[in-house]
This record gives sequence, structure tokens and C-alpha cells, in this order.
Amino acid sequence: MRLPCPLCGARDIREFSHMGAALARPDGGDWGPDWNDYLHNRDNPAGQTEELWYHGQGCGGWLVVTRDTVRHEVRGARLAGEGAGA
Amino acid sequence: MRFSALRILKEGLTGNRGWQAHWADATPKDRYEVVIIGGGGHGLATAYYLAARHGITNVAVLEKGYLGGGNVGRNTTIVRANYGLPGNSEFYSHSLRLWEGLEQELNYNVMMSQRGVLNLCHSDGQRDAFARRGNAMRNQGDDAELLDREGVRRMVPFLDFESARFPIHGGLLQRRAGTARHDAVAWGFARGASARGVDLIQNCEVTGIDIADGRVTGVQTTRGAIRAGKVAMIVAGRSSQVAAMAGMRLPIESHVLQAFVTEGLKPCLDHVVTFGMGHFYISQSDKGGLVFGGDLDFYASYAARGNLPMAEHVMEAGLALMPMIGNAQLLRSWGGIMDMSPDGSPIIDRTHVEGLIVNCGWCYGGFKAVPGSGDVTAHLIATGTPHPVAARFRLDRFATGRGLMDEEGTGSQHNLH
Amino acid sequence: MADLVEKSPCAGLVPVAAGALRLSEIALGPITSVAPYKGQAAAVAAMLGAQGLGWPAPGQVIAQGAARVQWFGLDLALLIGVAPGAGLADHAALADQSDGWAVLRLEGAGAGDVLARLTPLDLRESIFGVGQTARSDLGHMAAAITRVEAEAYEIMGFRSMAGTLVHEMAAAMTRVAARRTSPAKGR
Amino acid sequence: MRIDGKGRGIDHSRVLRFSFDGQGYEGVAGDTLASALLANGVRMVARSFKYHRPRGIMTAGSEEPNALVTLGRGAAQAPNQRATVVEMHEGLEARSQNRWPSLGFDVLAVNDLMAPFIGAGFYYKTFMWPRAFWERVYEPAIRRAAGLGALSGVAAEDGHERAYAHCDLLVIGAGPAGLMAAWAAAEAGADVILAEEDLAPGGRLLAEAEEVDGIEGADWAAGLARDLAARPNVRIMTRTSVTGAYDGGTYGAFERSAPGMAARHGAPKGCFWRIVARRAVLASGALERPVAFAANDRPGVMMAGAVRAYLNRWGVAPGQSAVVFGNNDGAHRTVADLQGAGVHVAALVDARTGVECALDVPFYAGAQVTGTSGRRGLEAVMVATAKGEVRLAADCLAVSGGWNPTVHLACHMGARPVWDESLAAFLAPEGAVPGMEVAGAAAGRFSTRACLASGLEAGLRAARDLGLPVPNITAPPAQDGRYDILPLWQVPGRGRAWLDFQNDVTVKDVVQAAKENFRSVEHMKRYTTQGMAPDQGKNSNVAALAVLAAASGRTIPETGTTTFRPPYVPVPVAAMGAGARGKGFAPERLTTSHGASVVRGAPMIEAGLWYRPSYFPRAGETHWRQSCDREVAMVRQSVGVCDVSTLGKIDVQGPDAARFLDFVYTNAMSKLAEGRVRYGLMLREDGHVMDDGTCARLGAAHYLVTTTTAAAGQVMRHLDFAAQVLRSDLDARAISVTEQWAQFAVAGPNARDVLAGVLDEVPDLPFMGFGEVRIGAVAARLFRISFSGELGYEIAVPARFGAALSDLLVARAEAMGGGAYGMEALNVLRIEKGFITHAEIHGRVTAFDIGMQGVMSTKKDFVGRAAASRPGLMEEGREQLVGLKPVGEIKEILAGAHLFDEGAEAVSANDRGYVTSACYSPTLGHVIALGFLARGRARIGERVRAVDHLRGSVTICEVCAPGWVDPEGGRMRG
Repeated sequence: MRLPCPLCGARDIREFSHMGAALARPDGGDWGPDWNDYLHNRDNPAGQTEELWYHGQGCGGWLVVTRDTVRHEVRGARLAGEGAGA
Repeated sequence: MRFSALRILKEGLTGNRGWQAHWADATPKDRYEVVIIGGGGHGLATAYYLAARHGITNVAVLEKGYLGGGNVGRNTTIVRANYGLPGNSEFYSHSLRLWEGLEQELNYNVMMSQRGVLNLCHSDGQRDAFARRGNAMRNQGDDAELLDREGVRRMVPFLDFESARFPIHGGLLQRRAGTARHDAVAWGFARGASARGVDLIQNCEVTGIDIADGRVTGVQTTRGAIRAGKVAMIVAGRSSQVAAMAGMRLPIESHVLQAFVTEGLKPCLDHVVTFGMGHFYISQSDKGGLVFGGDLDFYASYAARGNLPMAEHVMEAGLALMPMIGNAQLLRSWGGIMDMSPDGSPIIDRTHVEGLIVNCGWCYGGFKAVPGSGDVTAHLIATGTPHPVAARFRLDRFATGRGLMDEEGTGSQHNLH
Repeated sequence: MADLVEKSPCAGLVPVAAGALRLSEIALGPITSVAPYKGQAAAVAAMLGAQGLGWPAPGQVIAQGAARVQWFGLDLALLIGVAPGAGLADHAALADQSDGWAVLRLEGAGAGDVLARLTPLDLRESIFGVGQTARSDLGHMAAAITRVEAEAYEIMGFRSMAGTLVHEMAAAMTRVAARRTSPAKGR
Repeated sequence: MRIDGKGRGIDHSRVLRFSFDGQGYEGVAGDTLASALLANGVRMVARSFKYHRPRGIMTAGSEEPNALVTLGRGAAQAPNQRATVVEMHEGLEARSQNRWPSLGFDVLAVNDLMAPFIGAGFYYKTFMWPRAFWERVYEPAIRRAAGLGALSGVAAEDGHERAYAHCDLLVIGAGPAGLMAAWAAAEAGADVILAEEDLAPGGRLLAEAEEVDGIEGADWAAGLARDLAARPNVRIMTRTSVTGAYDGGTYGAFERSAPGMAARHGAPKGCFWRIVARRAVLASGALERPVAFAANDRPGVMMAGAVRAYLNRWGVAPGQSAVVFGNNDGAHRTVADLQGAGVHVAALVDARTGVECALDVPFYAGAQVTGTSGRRGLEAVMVATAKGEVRLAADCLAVSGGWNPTVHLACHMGARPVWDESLAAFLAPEGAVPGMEVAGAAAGRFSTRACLASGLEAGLRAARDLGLPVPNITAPPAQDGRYDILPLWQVPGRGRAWLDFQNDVTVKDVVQAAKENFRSVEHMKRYTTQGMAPDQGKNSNVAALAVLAAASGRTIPETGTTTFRPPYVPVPVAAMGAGARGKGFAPERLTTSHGASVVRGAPMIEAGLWYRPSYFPRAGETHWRQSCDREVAMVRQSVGVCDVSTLGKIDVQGPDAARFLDFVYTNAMSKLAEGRVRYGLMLREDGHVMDDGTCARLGAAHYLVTTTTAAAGQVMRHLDFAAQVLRSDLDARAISVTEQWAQFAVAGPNARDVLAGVLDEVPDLPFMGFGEVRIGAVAARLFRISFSGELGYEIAVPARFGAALSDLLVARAEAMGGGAYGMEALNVLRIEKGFITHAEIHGRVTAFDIGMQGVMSTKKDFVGRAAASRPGLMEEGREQLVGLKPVGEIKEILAGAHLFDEGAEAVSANDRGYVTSACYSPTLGHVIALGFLARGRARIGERVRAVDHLRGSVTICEVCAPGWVDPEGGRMRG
């Protein structure tokens, strides 16, 4: 599988590591259902999903990758944060 | 029909004309006491123990494809009880005891081979962690031995003891552990369940779960509606989709785990050996193929196939550990879909829907759990209360933080276990 | 009063030769990582511009004599061969990396084939021409690879891994050299 | 028998000597082992897997089911090599397999007589009594009988390599279709890789007697291949089998080195390629299939296409008198080639009715071969004709049951092939592999003309898809003809008819499986093992499922197929894992003091990828404990030096650096004064401890974070995640400087004096203070921190000066009665102080468990704060960090022992905790340990039992507060 890094171009997945579904962290607050959903519960779709990948052996960017979990088709990737320099 | 050497002799002499179906293909009735979604190892075992231990035979097992077509037919066949944490410890111990004697219980040779599982350690720190685990196994009443480097060498002299990047310090050995013929386990339980009156229904996909006033009333399937008093979801690999039919969102992420087999070879490896530094495990099947595997591919997947980076890593680990296998030729690779849970341990529990039971999250420990999982799930279905050895497999442990079973200590990232 | 003698990362490991292939260590002089702060990219580019350099696009190397700016990752570049200009630190996080990297030069016919044994990068001229740089795998290591000539590359690897880096490059060089002297040609 | 003047693929003049089972023979250049054996009249070359029946060469390709041999010895011993692809070379040594004592006389041939009792799945029904006999008796016997070739048991040669290749178009197979596709795309300017399994391009053209473009087909192929090879944008990879299709246009391929090259010094034995292609054309051809009739497995029974290949390419007649049996025109072509080579053809048996035969040969239309006879090879063929059964003497039976397009690679990504009634074969569905198109015989276009045309179309389409100008190329004239086939899977009759030759699966087995309700094709496969042998069913799958379909009253499409899985052909493990042997498995990370440590005789131990000194033995010290105790005493009483460069160092800068660190640490680094250092704890988001270390504030907006050696990578990744994803609102930049700095701990009462002789000036740093210092011309960093509990500093210099500084510090320390200390002493020193490492923070502990809830700020949000507040993570009953010391008879405590209340039986139900770290403390004169104990903090002073079943150790321990030496910390503050 290859991922289209917005900075480096298409690269072999051996340069990346997968973290899981791209979810928004509950801002602060005490433990509750929102935190449990963020940390544990998943839609885990058989189909298109948005997930976090780290290009650790490349540009060091965290990416949000749109990918199909059944066909493994990668529909796109974007930087997860704006990137401090922007 | 009872299987025996005598029967084989008789059939052989009469042209093998008398053999009968190992299980009957049933057509769905409109109502069952218990409907089990999923005709994999765990589902079939649950059906068998419901019938055999609790006398509940008005049971249907609904399988989307063919019986045993899930991970029970797609794994590296390793059976062990070498866990370190409360919950896993007592459960896998229970499961291993059920494995011992499964042939006699089922009158089916599942080829449970107690050839020993040897986990290698490569540092003092790993040795201490293994010692802790081994002592937990002994506390549980299971067998465990800590081998030093020479002890390992005596047992498996062909490992790389000279030039290894991560020298072998020793190992944790469980002699009662080993391997079993994976397909036969599914077939044996299917045959036992079928013989006791359980309906095994293949090519029957569940498309909906009927719930009324917070209670499960049945399921919708591609072969019509089936009403049921109790429904058990035992569908590792598709748990999230089936649970969603009951409005549930599970703490599960699906990942692919590859496995590999070489061409047949004369006996060269008599045990199961695992190599921690390489996330590698290997054994030799009775047919002669070296069967081995490694870590997840790490990305979420429902495709039962992997990619090259992990496949190559597994070959690297195999060569590094056991240089003699270099001239063995990889014959086939495949992938199975793992229910990865946030702590790497399973879930067997009631749900917010009365009468609906969930069995999931086996990560890649599912095969060795088959008899144990079937037994305790049957107990939960039949009695409504968790079996003592599975009381910790709670769905709410992640919300409460109580009784987490993170054997790897890698935390709540599903693909790190 | 102590006087410390310095030691280069690949001392005693190089040069290595195989057939027409050569592997040697090069000293780049000062290496400073430059990571612009929020909204400071333009200012940083301007200051580097004043040194005849600039801010590199992904995969780009901007050279000016012995000095150069080499793209090194997300919002990150290496300023090589010169000390950062005064005031650059007000606009970007600077860190001295002069000692952190083992820097090798691989040259000779088949240099690309050597790297093709170690990195998944697409090294075809049309994709990765002279002046291009990339971060990627090299064997089991992280590396920065820059194409400095048609058949010459600069490879940066962790200083602590210099031994493995040279060993793996040398092994690949041997294979390629042996293949190229055969009818079943190279590649 | 070799035929004079025939064999376009060989050089009669270049004789090569080889041996098979010790017997010497002669082959010629261009031979395979199979063609050479046939040329020498060797017919029996193997024994079958289960019944140990005599077997001969059946095919001329990598799909060969029977002729598997073992090559070489010792490190070079390679089992299960297909004689049909093994290239002949001088001195080749091959041995037959799976027979004892010899190929001619094989004791286990008795299994053949046992056949009625050991049919499909018999082992599931027996070997169950008595229980203990499985491991002791049955299984060992089964294992010895099973298996094919053998490994030598010694480390295999480490001669393979791996490589990557990238292209616009990958063409798989260099037959007529593949050559045309490659030509078209190359002409359009695409980067093309043409991968061919065989040693030369041409495909079937090498085996057939037919013309392309008015010249011999093989010559046309060679000519075009030469033209393509000369182009800069084409790479022809011969001897290269594409083994798998993976995601994203990635393909695996295994390249066998030519015998000549493999022998050269430094050259690879083979290469495993990862080929990345934007487009692919699968032109893998088709495989001829056998027909299941009684005793169809005798040596001498061959595929008709293979017979033609041996005649035309290798000039070998597989027999003196042949019978040809088929259900398509290939049978007729085979007769023509046999007769053209002067081989007597006893009969042409065509299963089709109403077909003509233009050849001068006894011809039986609408007839079938019903059986064969012969001892170790074919002697006669039984044929059922319209006029009854005839018996024909023959030593060769050429069979063609039709052709199966080689769609494997197109189905590696889960697609199921679709049945084509007119071809009586499976084809790949459209778009089965993104970017891949199937062409030629692989797409069911069987005639040479159709292959050329479909290859050309595929190449042109690929060019168009790649956005390249489409060239004007036309296919050369070639032989055409429609594929007229009568489906024929099995010939009814008595006796065993083989489907899977390799696993000895017969029609009867499949029929029995269906009867026993293994009607799903997957069940049948798994129950009978059909298709699970080294050929993975290439020769048997389609026929087997046709038999299953008939036996279960379904059509072939209804019955379905099993899954195609990589690799297409077996790949040596040594190739796919090339380079990983020994030290090649992972990089080695060395500190700048590594060389000096080795010179001092320190055993170097792995710490992640790093190597660190275990201890520094001195004259007279014979046991590591002596060295360790001495080094500990050294630090406590004088001074020690330790390389701590392996700790992760992360430079954090920016206007929001302080706020950023407040977010990733549990405690408030924003409150840290400039020039000061603070201990810091990081949690994972799930509330458990990730790592600990120090954090120094170098400037208002500049921090230096230190991690443990083990977690350095994880923490860097985590900081990138926090900065880019969680708090991209903050303006802070983190970068690793681990490699930049060499850092040394100088610890002990004399630490300051050691520094005095090294630094130009030793600043008067307070405990947990930081300062910039100079060593001559070198700018260095000095931290006053201590992991030993003594007066301690860590001094960091740019790595180029590390070796020199290390030598200097150690020399100074030795002059004061101190010296270098290693990991063993470091560990003892920290345990004496109750300091934790990853032995304690092993991933399941919380700050609460290690008594650090105090360093969890309540005033701010930080990673892990919410999850750490889960009720289950702060319950008093949790296992908490404690110290332990022996107070009974037994004075040892072993890490890994479990803790129990005194008097409680050592069983799970009573388990109260465990020991994480233990050591002998030379300072205290007894063993001490750290561990986790349920309600531990409340149990200080109580006694517990530490029980280690594994090593038979039971110790009465007193529970103490962790930390024994100078608990008030006066010495390190000193």
C-alpha cells in the first residue's frame, strides 16, 4: 500500500505508522462518555474511513488519510494540523 | 456415526460407501430459544456446550458463509495458557484444560498436539517479565518453566546462538501448550452440536437484530426472519457491523494479521517457538509445512490479505531466529481479520439489550480460546450470569478503568496489542 | 585546561569501493535545523534569501556556493555550510545538528541501483533528479537522501548508526558491482 | 532420448555433467534438469506425498506437481526444487525426495496398498485412543511419513538480496502478448518493466513449431526482445516470477540468478523485488490441465504442451511410442510434432465426436483413455472407443484437458474468477486489481494471433491511461484458429483417478468429501487437502471443483472457487528476508564511548537498538557482581562516570513552548525557572504513565526534554502528535537532538573535582540547575542532576568530542579512585534510591500507583488527565509501588516473584503483587527490591511472602518505602 503524503508524494506504507480513527479530542473536562468514545469506542467501518497516520520515516507529518478498509483504496491525505509554519 | 479405527477398517473393506455427513445442513425454523450469530469456532463451540452442558438444543447457528470460514480456519493453530494478568490467566487456563481431551469429548481428532510453546527472551528485563508471567501461570495451576540460554539450546539447537543481533538469554516454556488442526476444531464442534439437535445454517447472513422494549426478540436474515429468546453475537472480524444492528458502538478496531506456510518439509521443528524481538512465532504442521506469523499489518482492514512490509519483516525475523529455514520456500500467505480491543483482551458480556450477548475482541488470541469461549459463553447464555473464569471480560471496563487486561502494556491504541 | 580532539562519525569505516562504485564520508560544516514559528515562514525565507538562499519547497535543495538550505521535513529545513544569520532565531526554532548526522557520498555507475536495494524511494531521473532531496527508509534506518549528480548521492543517517549505515551500503555496492560485470546487467 | 538436430533452446555441443541420486549423466547447455533427465531416459524421478507412488515429469514449467528434487548439501541444501525450472549447469547434483531407502525401493510404498483405509480425512476419525498416544506414537509417525524434501538443519547460505523498482508499466510475462504490450508502451515512451519467469522471452513460442511475421516464432520473440532491451526506458527481467499483487500498484517478484552469475563472488543467489507500477498488464499465459482417468499418475503420462516443449525447445523425445489424448485441437498439433520428430504415435484419442484428423495416425474420435498400466512407468494405455476398449502399448501418454488461463495475480486482491462456458475455464473479472489489465492466453485469447492482438491493445490502452501519445503499431501476422474444446474432467470407471497429484487426492476423495457434507469448495479443499500442495492446485483446482460440482449436483459457477493467495510460485524465505541474518536484523546504535568501553573489557548489552556497557571488570574480578559492587561503592564514596547519551533529548522552542510542555507533562513546566531542571512525568492519553525524565529550561522560550532510552522514539512521535494534531494552536517546535549531544553522568562526592580538571570553570550550580560551560574551545552544557542519589552532574558536548571527553572524564575519575560504571551499577544505584525505570513503568501503571499523584497538576489540562481520573485507576486497592527487603532465613528476592500475605497459599486468588526490580545493595549489605503491592503504601512495615515457583524461591520480606540510601536526599543536594 502507498500513501499520498501531501509533502513527500506517494510513499510505501513502510515509512508510516497507523494510529487509528481520526477523532477530535474532547477539550479538557473530566472523564465521561465523550472521553470513552474518543479513547475506546469506534465506528470501525467496513468501507471508507478517516484515520491518522504518522510519516515518521519521512517528513514527520501527521496525516489524516481517507481510505477504504475493505478495498484498501486510498482516496487522499491531508496534514492533520495546519503546521506551525503556515 | 461413531468414529474409530474399527469404523475406518470396516468402511475400507466395503468401499467407503457408508460414510455420513459430519453435520446436517438445517433450514431455518421461524423460532429458536437461542440464536447464535456466527458459525466460526467460538459460535460452534458455544452451540455445542449449550447442548452438551446445559441441555439447550433449540439453538440455531447462523453463518453468512461456510462453517469455520473465519479465523478458526485462518490462523497459526497455537494453543497456550501463558498469560500474566488476572482475567486472562484463569480463562486461558480453563480453555487449555478443555483442549486436553477434546478429541474424546467430540469423538473427533482435532490433533491437539501438546508439543510445548517456548517464548524466547533477549534481555534481563524480558527475563524478569517472563518470570513474573510464568509465576502467574504457576499460581493459576498451569505449567511453566524458565529456561536459561543453555536450556533453550538443548531444546532448539538450530537457533542462532552465535551471531544474533538480540542474543537469546533464555525462555519461558509451557509444555502443555502446542498446536491443533484448526479446521477440525470447527468441524468437530459442528458435528457435536448437530448430533445434539442444534441447527447449523450456512449461507445465512444476519441483516438486522429485532429489539422490542429493550429486549431482543429475534433477527432478520437473508433467509427470512427468525425469532429468538436470546441472541449471541459471536462474529469476530465483523463485530462492529453486527453490534451496530443493535445500536451498539464497540471498543473494537478491525485489523489484518498475516500468516504464512512453507512447502512440506521432513520434521525439523518439534515445538512452537516465539521470538519476542521480532514478533515472530513458528511451528511445523503435521503435513510438514512451517507455519509462522508475526505482528499486525497495523492499519485498520477488513480485507483478509496483507501487504509486503509485514510479510518481509516476518521472513526477516524467521531468518534471524532460525537461519536454517532460509532454504525453505514460502508457499502461501493469508490474512485474518482481528477484533482488536483497547487492552488486547476479549469481551464476553451482556449488553444494554436484554437477552443480547456479545462475544468479541479476541485480538489474535482467538483460536486457543475456542473451547473456553464456547463454554463460558454458553454458561452466560444459559444461566444469565458470567462464568467465574470470564467474569472480568466486561464491556464497561474501559469506561471504569477497572480490571483492564493490557498484557503488552501498550495502552488504549487498538493496533498496539 | 582540556583540549578535546574531534572524531568524525564514519572515521575508520570509509572509504569503501566496489567496481566503479565509491563510498566516502563528507564534512558539511555547520548544520542547523530551522523550524519557522507560526506566520514566520516569509520572514525566514527573506532572511535566508539575504544569504543568497531561501526557503525550500518539499524535496528541494537551495544552494549557494558551499552554503545550502535542504528541505528536511514538515516546516523544517537544514541550513548547511554556514552559521544562521543574526536574528534568524527570532523567527524560527534553531538547533545545532552539526554532530548528529553521518554524511556519506555514494558515486559511480550503478549508484542508483545500490540505493534501490535499500530505499523504497522512486529514484528515476524524472521523479528524483539532481538537486532533489528526500527523507525515507534506508534499510531499517531513517535517512535523508540527496541526488547531487546523475550518479552521485549524499546520504545522511544517524551518527550512532554510522557503522550499520556503511555496512549496508557496502553490501549493496558489492552485489551491484558483481551484477554489473555480468550479462544479466545491474539493476 | 535426445533427437539429433532438434531443440532450438539448447547447444548440443556444450555438454554439462550432472548427477541424480548419485548416478552421473550428461546434459547440454540450455537444458533444464527435467529435459536432461528425459534425454537420459530417466522416467521415475519422485515419489508421491501420501501413497509414495512412482512419479515422473509431467509439465515443463513452474507448475510441475511431481518432479520435485533436492539440490545441494549443507548450507546450500535446497529441497522441493522443480526439475522443470532448474537450469542445467556443470556439476549439478540433484536427489529425489520423500522415499526411503531409495527411489526405486520405497518402504512406504505400502501406503498405496492401504489406500482404502487412508482416504480423505481418515485421520480425523482415529488416533484418539489412548489419549497419550497422539504425541508419543501417532503424530511422530505421521510427521515422519509426511513432508517432502528436508532442510539440512544448518544455517542456510545468506546470499540473497532485496531491491525496489519503479515503472509506469509492469508487463508480467514475455510471451507474444507480453512482448506486444511492452513494445507498444515502450514505443509510447513509458518506463516499462517486462518480467519473465523463464530464462528467455518468448513464452509458448519457445515450445511450439509455428511462425510469427513469417519467421520462426521463437526468433521473432528474440528479435523483439533484443530491440526492447536496447531501449533506455525498458527493463527486461528474465528468471523473474511476479509472485504477488499488493495494494497501491505494488508487486512482489522473485528473480533467480543464472547459475553462471550465482557462482560469481559477491553476486546474489536471487533477489526479491518490490516493483511499484502505475499500470500492469498480466500476460501470464495459461496452464494446460490434466484429465482424471484411472492411474493417470504414472511416469510417462505428461501434458501434451509439455511434450511439444521437450520436442521443440529441448530436442527431447519423452518416449519411443506415444499415445495422445485430448479434448481440443492441441492433441492433433502434438501428434504432428511427435511425428515430425520421428516419434512413433500409437494413437490419437480425441474425446470430441465429429472431428476430423488430417494426420496419418490411428485416430479415435469420441473416445477416452480409461486407464494405464506399467510398473515404474507407463507401459500401456487403455482406450474406450466406439468399438469397445483397446489396449495400446506406449511409454508416453500426452494429455490435454484444455487450458486454464493463469489468473492468479489478478485475483490476489480478493476478486473471484468468473466462469466462461465457451472456454470451459475461469477468467479474471474486470478491474480485479486496480490498474491491471489481463491480456493474451491469461485472458482466454488462446491463438498466437489473438495473443499478439490483445497484448497490443493492452499496451496501447496502458499508454493512453498514462497520458502518453499512442503509437501506431500493428501486430505481425501469426497463426490463428478457434479454441474448440469439449469439457472433460473425469473419465468414469474403476480405479483411482488423480486430481491433485502432489497431495494424492483422487476423484473418490472429492466424492466422499461431498458425501460427508464438505460441499463448500473451501470445506472440500481443507478436508481432502486438494490444492494445498506445492503447486497450490495449479494442476487440479478446476477439475476438482468440477468433480465436486457434479457430486453435489451444482454447476461449476455455483460451486465457486477457493482463494488465490501469494506467492504465485514458492519463494525462498532467505530471499524475502534477505539481509536480516545476525546483526542485519536491526541497526546497531553506538555511543561515542563504545570503543573505549570495549577496550576496557566491558560486556556490551543491548538497550533497545543501543549497546551499553554492563560493567567494567578490573584485574582480579572474576564475577560481574564484584565489578558491580565496586562500581557502586566507587560512586557512593568517590566518583563514577557513565555514558548517558542514549537518553532521548528533545529540543523544544517557541513562544508557547512552556504552555506546550504544560500540556504534555503532568506537572507545570511553565513554572520552571530559567536555568533550572525539573523531573517530569508524561502520561499516555489513557491515563497510564508513558515515560519520565528531566526537563531543563535553557531560556525563556527554550526547553530541553530528556526521555528514557527505551521511550525516546515514542515520546518524539507523541510530541509531534501533540504539536501537530492536539495543540496546533500553540506555537512550539520540537526536534530531536539525541544524536547531536554526547552526554556523561559524573556522580559521587568527588564529582565536582573531576569537572574542575575538565571545565574551564565549574559554575556553582544548585541541585537541579543548568549552565552553559566551556571545555577549551568547545561549548558544553552542564546539568546538576542525579540518578544515583549522589552529588551528580551530567555534561553534554557535541558528539564529535564525545570520545575525547569520555576518556578525559574517566581518566580524571580513576585518578581519584573512581572510574567508569556500567548498567549493572547504574541499576543498583537507582534501586537503592527507589528511582523507577521501565521495569516499574511498564505500561500498566498510573501516577497514582507509583505515588506520584502529587505531580499531577489539578490546575491545567494535560495529556492523560481525564482518563487518569477514571475510578478504577485511583482505587486504594490497586497495586502500589513499594520497597522490599528480606527479613527471614532466605535473603534473596527475585524480580518476577509474586507477593502474598504471610501464610496465604501462593495461588492466583491470593496474589497481591509482584517484584519488578531486585539487586544486592553493597551499600546496605543486603538484597533490596522494588515491586507493586495491593494497598502497598498502607502496608509499610508489614511482612509479605515473595514466591517464585519457577526458581523455587520463597522469601519473607518487609514492605518498605522505596528508597533506602539517603532518603532525605541531602547528598545529591549537597
